[in-house]
Amino acid sequence: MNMGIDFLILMKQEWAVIAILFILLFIKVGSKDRTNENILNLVNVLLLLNLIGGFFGYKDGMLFNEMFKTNHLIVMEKNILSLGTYIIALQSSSWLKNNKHVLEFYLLLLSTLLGMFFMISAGNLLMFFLGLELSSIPLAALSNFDLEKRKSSEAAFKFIISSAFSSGLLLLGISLIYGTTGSLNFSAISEHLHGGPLQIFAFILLISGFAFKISAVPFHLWTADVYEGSPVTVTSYFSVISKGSVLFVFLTVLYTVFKPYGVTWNNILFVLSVLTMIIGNLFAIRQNNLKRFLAFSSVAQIGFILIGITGATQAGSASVVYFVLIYSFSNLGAFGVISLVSALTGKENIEDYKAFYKTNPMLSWVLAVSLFSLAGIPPTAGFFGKFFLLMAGAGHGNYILVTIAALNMVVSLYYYLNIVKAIFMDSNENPIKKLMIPASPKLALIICSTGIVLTGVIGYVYDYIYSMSIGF
Amino acid sequence: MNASVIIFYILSAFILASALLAVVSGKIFRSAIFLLFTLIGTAALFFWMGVEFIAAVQIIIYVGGIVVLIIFSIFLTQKSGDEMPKPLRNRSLFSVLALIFGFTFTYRLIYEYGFVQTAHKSFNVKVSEIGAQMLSTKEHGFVLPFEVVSILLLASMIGCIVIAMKIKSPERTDIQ
Amino acid sequence: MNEISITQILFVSTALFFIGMYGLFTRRNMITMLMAIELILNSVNINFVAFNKYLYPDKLDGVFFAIFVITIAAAEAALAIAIIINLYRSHQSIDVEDANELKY
Amino acid sequence: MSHYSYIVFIPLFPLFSFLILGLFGRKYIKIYSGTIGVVSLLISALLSVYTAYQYFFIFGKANGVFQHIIAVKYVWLQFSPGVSIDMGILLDPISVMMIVIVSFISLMVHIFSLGYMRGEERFATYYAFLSLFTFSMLGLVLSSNIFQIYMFWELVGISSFLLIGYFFESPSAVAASKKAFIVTRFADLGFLIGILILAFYSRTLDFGSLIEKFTSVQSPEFIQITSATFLGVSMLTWGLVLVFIGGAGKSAMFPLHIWLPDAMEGPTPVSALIHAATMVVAGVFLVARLFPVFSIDLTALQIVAWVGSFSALFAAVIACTQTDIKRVLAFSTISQIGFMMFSLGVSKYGGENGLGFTGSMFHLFTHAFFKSLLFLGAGAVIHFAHSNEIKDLGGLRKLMPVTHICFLIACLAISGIPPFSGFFSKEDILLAAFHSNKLIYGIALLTSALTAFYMFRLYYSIFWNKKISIHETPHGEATVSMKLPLIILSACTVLAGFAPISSWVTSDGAPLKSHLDISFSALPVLMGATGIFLATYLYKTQNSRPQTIASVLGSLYRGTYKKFYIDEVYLFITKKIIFNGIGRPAAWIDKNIVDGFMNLLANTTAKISALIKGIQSGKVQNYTLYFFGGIVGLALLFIYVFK
Amino acid sequence: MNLSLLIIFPLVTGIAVLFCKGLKQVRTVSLTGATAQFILSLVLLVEYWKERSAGNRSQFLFDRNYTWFEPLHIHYHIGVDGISIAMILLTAFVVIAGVLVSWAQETLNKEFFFLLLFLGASAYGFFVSLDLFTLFFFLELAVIPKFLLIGIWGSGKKEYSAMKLALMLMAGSALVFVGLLGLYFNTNLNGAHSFDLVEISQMHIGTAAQNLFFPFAFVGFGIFAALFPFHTWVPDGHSSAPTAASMFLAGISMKLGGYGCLRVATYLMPDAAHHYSPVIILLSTVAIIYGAFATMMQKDLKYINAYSSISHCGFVLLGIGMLTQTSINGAVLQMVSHGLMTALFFAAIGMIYSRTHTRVTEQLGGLLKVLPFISTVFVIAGLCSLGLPGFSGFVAEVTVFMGSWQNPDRWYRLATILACASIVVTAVYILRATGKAIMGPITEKHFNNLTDATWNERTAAGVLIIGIVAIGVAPFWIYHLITPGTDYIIQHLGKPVTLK
Repeated sequence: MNMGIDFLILMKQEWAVIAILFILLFIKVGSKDRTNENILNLVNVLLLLNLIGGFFGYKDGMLFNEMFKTNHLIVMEKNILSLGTYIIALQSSSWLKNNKHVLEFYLLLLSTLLGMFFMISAGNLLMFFLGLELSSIPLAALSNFDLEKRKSSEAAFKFIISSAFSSGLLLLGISLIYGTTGSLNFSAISEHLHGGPLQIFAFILLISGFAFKISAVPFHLWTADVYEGSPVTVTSYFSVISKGSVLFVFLTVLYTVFKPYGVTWNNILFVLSVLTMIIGNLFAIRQNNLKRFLAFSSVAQIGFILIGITGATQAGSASVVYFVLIYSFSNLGAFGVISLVSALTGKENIEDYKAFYKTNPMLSWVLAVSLFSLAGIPPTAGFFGKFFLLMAGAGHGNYILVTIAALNMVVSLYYYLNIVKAIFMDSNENPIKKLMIPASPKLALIICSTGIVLTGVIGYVYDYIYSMSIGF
Repeated sequence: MNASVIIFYILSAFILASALLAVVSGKIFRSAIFLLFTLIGTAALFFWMGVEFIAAVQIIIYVGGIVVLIIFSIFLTQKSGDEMPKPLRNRSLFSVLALIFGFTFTYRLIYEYGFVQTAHKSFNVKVSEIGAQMLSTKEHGFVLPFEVVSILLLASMIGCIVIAMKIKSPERTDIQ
Repeated sequence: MNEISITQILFVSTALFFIGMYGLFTRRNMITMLMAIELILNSVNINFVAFNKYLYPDKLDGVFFAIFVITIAAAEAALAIAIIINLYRSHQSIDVEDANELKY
Repeated sequence: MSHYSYIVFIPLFPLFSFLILGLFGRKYIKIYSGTIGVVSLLISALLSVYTAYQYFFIFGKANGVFQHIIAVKYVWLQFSPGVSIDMGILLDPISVMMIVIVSFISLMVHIFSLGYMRGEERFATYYAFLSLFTFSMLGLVLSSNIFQIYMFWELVGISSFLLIGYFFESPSAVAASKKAFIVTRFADLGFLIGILILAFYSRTLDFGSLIEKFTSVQSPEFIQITSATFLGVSMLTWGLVLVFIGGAGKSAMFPLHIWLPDAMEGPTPVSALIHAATMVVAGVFLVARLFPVFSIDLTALQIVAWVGSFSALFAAVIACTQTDIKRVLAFSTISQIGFMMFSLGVSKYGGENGLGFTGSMFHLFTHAFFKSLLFLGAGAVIHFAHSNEIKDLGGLRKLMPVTHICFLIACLAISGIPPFSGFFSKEDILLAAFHSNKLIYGIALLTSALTAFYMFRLYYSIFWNKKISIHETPHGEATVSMKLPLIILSACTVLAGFAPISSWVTSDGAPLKSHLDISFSALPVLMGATGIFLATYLYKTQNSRPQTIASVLGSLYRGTYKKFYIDEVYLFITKKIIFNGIGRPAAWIDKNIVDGFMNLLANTTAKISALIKGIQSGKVQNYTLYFFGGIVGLALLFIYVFK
Repeated sequence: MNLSLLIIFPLVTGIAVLFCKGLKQVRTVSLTGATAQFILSLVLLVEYWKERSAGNRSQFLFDRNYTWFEPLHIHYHIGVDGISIAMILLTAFVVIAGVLVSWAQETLNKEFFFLLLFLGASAYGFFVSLDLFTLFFFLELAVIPKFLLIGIWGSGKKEYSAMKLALMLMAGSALVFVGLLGLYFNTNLNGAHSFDLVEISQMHIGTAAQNLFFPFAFVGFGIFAALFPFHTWVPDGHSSAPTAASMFLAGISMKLGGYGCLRVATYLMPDAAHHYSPVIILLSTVAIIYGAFATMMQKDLKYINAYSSISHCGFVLLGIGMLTQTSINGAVLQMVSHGLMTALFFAAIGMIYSRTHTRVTEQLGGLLKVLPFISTVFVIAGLCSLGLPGFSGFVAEVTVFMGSWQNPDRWYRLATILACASIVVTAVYILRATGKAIMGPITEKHFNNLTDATWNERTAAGVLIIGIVAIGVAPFWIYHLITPGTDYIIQHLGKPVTLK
């Protein structure tokens, strides 16, 4: 195996993140007189470079005896994650400006990003598991980052316990798969799948591990609590980057490794997606805290994404990746506004947003457009995303599922519109005052809004993603 | 029935019994001690299976690290003699039912699967080989996971420091 | 019978797994919950090693997996304890029933 | 476009007048609006007369038979190949006669209104509506297509509505206008369905080809429509009867007559024009227009005859007891239209047998004059005395000499006293009835006597009887513009009987000989004279005899006075059955059941949402339990159920 | 001509409005934009005539086809036939009238006009779409502006109504969505699938698939067109909406549904259309009769018009369900006619409401005396609604009746008769409302101080009345406009039912 230049190019994104990690580590260790402002700017620049770098030097290939593999789609997926991280970094500046642990925050954040990269590139269950753990254990620390808040520690505790439990079950599943197939390598596993009950059980355990991370019902229960308790930035990271990365892996694993189980996982996803949509929606209806609300809404979104996965075609995988991109823009748009408001006023409840439009029209529009995109309303990108997801599902003949999903979209519209109603229609004696938006969150919001408006309408984005998606 | 088999049964009984005691014992300190026993028992089981390295790692990390950590944290958060709060009855009931079911179900599947042993092949694990493979980039090399885990350890270290570091201001500014 | 079959070893590990799970489900003390998780991870390690030894002895996949699981367990435990201590500072309690501000 | 195309201007002038007055009248040209209306109508009337002259004397006849001439025809709305609504002008004896009547009476009314409506705030609107009505009515009579007639039919309905409701601030006028429109609309439903039936089988909407197809017994269309039956009755009968229902509604035949008496809430000249002379005879016109087809279908014709004769008698009886002069006239109108209707009903097609048809048309012609004269006279009286109740009137012959004479002439005409016009037309009708159906003839004779009685009752009550004190009105008896139409119409009433209608307007177009037969006419005249005598005895002077008779008749009198409670029956049906029985439940169901179901869906969702919130208990151990439960569930499902 | 202009014009104007300063500028820009699109639609009509009279027989004119999502064969394909042009004209009339009626909009005027124009753009987009994806895109595009218009500027229980409307319409489009997907995956274009309306119409979709997906598409679009029993958004939505939004809602939005039922459900799934025709007829007849009776009991003028819209839109679906060329012609005519008429009605009601601050018939009275112009407009709208000849309503309704009657089946006949009967009920409620509110004595003293319509209101009403009368007096032009379109539909439906 030629480990020379390939070694650098294939792992370019990982190298970039590691480099940033070390730069930050050196700063942490080395310099004393540093201001948060400078660090934040530096990080933003570094992340931007990381993002830009991701778009150069595409190459497919494998390293370390199939433990690390990469291709155009994976690079694209990593780029989406980098983009999301960059946006989150921009948004978090107003929250982190006065935080003592800025560097630690980014160290933790970027190590989870690195974990996700390895997870996405994993060609073997061990690497997958390690990537998953690397991407989740530091997240627990991150969700405890509002050190003075009780809710934050509670969230962190819930997350680490649930995640450890899920890791335990996942490990049981992996061990059984190892026991029944004799290998941890994806390519070898897929050759040894024979469909015995134990293997299916192991497979279900594995799926439950994924389902936990993407918070599919009934493995989602941690989601709302952790989202609510964590700092807004971390919540958005949870809901977009963490979920997105696991979805990418899930997609790859199902489409390539567990291809022989196509019928089984299709049915499993059917059940999960119906449950996820319905339960997610039912809970989202009655939320008052915006973060908690978005947690459930993101649960419901997962239900739709699962439908896209059931498509089991190139269009299916393309639609999922495409949707994650769109979902990143939309959710980060919403979180961007919420984190800004939360950082500046401490308000996080839907009621506080009544008559928000009167004082903050621009922010209101961004939030509204993001919500419309989440709800799948044209002309926002969310419409296209959902359309293609369900279209992929319908392509597989799952019309019942598609019908349920389509009707669930109506329910979901209800709660999104409820917020829009609060913003535009309700009156409020004590509205949120006019907010001055700092530059970097503003940039983030502009990126998100532009993404929401353009990603869908410009057909090229989808074509591009489709062209490198995996078939079935 | 040879000695090896007997040892296995004794070890199994020891592991399971101490594990059970660890999760039902009313006093937390005892729990911790039984956990220690379980971990040692598992280490012994690894010895029995001939993977000495794992056994050693088990002893060093679990017994020497995690259990000590746990005991320290018990000291930090609790008086040693305290009775722990009793489990909720409903939940215990459901848990027992679920777990008995889960266990029978899982074990039934395993049992029915009937793993075909290829035990006659030699299985010897030299520590040097493990070390070589751990740092090898070639076939059967585990350097990448090794590096990933090291980053994970670094990250969790940072996390621990940030979280557990003493907060200077005694006043908490909770919303609640 | 003269040999211990893998199924018997798996019996031990499975039992250990569910005992651990029982602890996780019922223990109200956060630290004991953590202990239960360690039991679970332990049982999985037994699985990996047993599979490796009895079924696929030509590669060391299972053994390595076990090593990494132990490492991760350590990292996880450390972080969990840090979080628990932090929680204890704010709640003055490590009863898991007290940590339920976030709900519904 | 043929050289008759100038005829389109006959209806178009009133239309222009309507548009101009409607768009600009209220603001800009209010004072000229009367003039504009009158002038446009004058042109129309002159054109009509010219057309009549041209038609009857120059080009109408071919081979001694008056032709149906399509003067103008445009496809207006195509339904399917061959089936279209055309805008056309059909000239035949009845339409030519009708345009003369309509434009002439309308002109009279326009002139009369100059005085009668002077000083009204919505003077221009009034003229606009009058013009609109005239346009629609002219369009109606000239229609060459059954759907065209339906359209104008609706338009005259709406102009009638607008004119009845002209005094929109009076609730009773509003109610009356609504009633008029809705009742006729209901009847039009029958008309519409009748059209649909006829059009379906004939594959045409054009009168000419429709009549041609349904009168030739061998035509496939005819065979089809007569062989298709519903409830044992042929579709032809259904179609014709439904069309007749439309006509009966407009012509206020029993039991659809209830709107007409109330319609008297409108300004009196309007009543003269619409509810006496023109619109109400549209039903008769419609049957006459389709008469060749009706004459094929005896069932339909019988229905026409019986409805007509019953209405004639029924209305005459009620008219004897009414105390509102306009209502008396309204019932008399119903009665007279009943005459025309049954006359058509007893007629046959062609030659001498078509006498009923001729008589009907003749009566339509004469009735237009004397009835509008009566109304305008009544209008003058009301204008003078500010009341239309008999009890407020009396002894006006000295104060209103011109009106008095004109009214008397009209009364004599309607009573069938020679040589006034009514005599001649009734003569034909009675003769036709006599030859066809003796019972109807009997009814007709009785009705004649009643007619004379109630007309003279009215006459005496207004002009003789008691003397009342009148507040001096500044304008005296009436303005010139009011008197002039009265005088012209009186002249017409006297002379109309001598018009050679029977040689012009016949069922098959071939002229008919005059039928004046002294021996036959003695009896009807006698009946009329009896009626007059009785009225003279009872009402010429103020006395208590009417009261006595009323109390002797008791409940019969009261019943008659209350118009046999038909209104109450309708009220019951509409209020109790339709509103409370259908409308209210429909609204209730919509609000509570259909909408309730939608709300229930929403509420149930919210309920379930609240119900399952316990899942999210905030306790991490429960979460892990659910987690495990999920795995077990999936495992069971996919290992044992869907293998 | 480039049909995209129809979408771009209002959109650009709408965005320009957002950058305006002050009500005056906002108005001027909006009116300019509305006029521009109005002129554009008239130009389109003229161009269409030119093309047709030059002998262009193709089904869709001015079509442009751009690839949008290559892998899924989704195109941005636009083109028009006579039916679409009729709908476009309707939209143009209503948009300009809506802008004029909202002249005095004070609060958040930029957003208001922006949303109005946006709604117009989406309606245009819907009507010119020849690709089902594009069509669906525009269909959903129109939902949220309605929600915002009602919720922000509405009256009464506006939030409830807005939410109900949005949810029900979304449910409709969800069903449409499933129907479209079903259609898509049952097409076969050299192994690929297609959303292209023209392409789908040229291939045969399996009957089983048609029967499965027709109800989705038809009911979905039907919800937009107030199909019984999914009409309940109509009364609340219309009555809570601000005037212009009511006009849009009833005038354009409900037509999206009717057009979709015709163009997508019926045209593309002809076998299923035949199969489900009795159900459609049953539901639409119920809607017609029941809507009419329910209207009779309403007290609020807007509710009256909203319920009557249910009844009137029943004619559209009835016409479609009868599947004869005449009835389909009638359905299209009814869409246009109802659009104009109901917009006029709402405009009149809005004018009354803005002056008297009540819409309850019992509290009104004698308005003809104090507000002659507005009252006349109201009466004209009412007369058009009750099908008076000379106004568009008559033309449309009789065409539907004639077409429906061509179906010789006894039950179809019964449905037709019941539908005919509704015109009597219509007369009852229209006249009751008119009698109460417009005629009769003045009920409140302060009514005497009311001022009649302003120039913008007059123009708005005038524009709509011109439309109504243009169809009512001379229906032949619109007949010639839409017939080539319905010819294709009938051809595709097979089994043409004409007079035997």
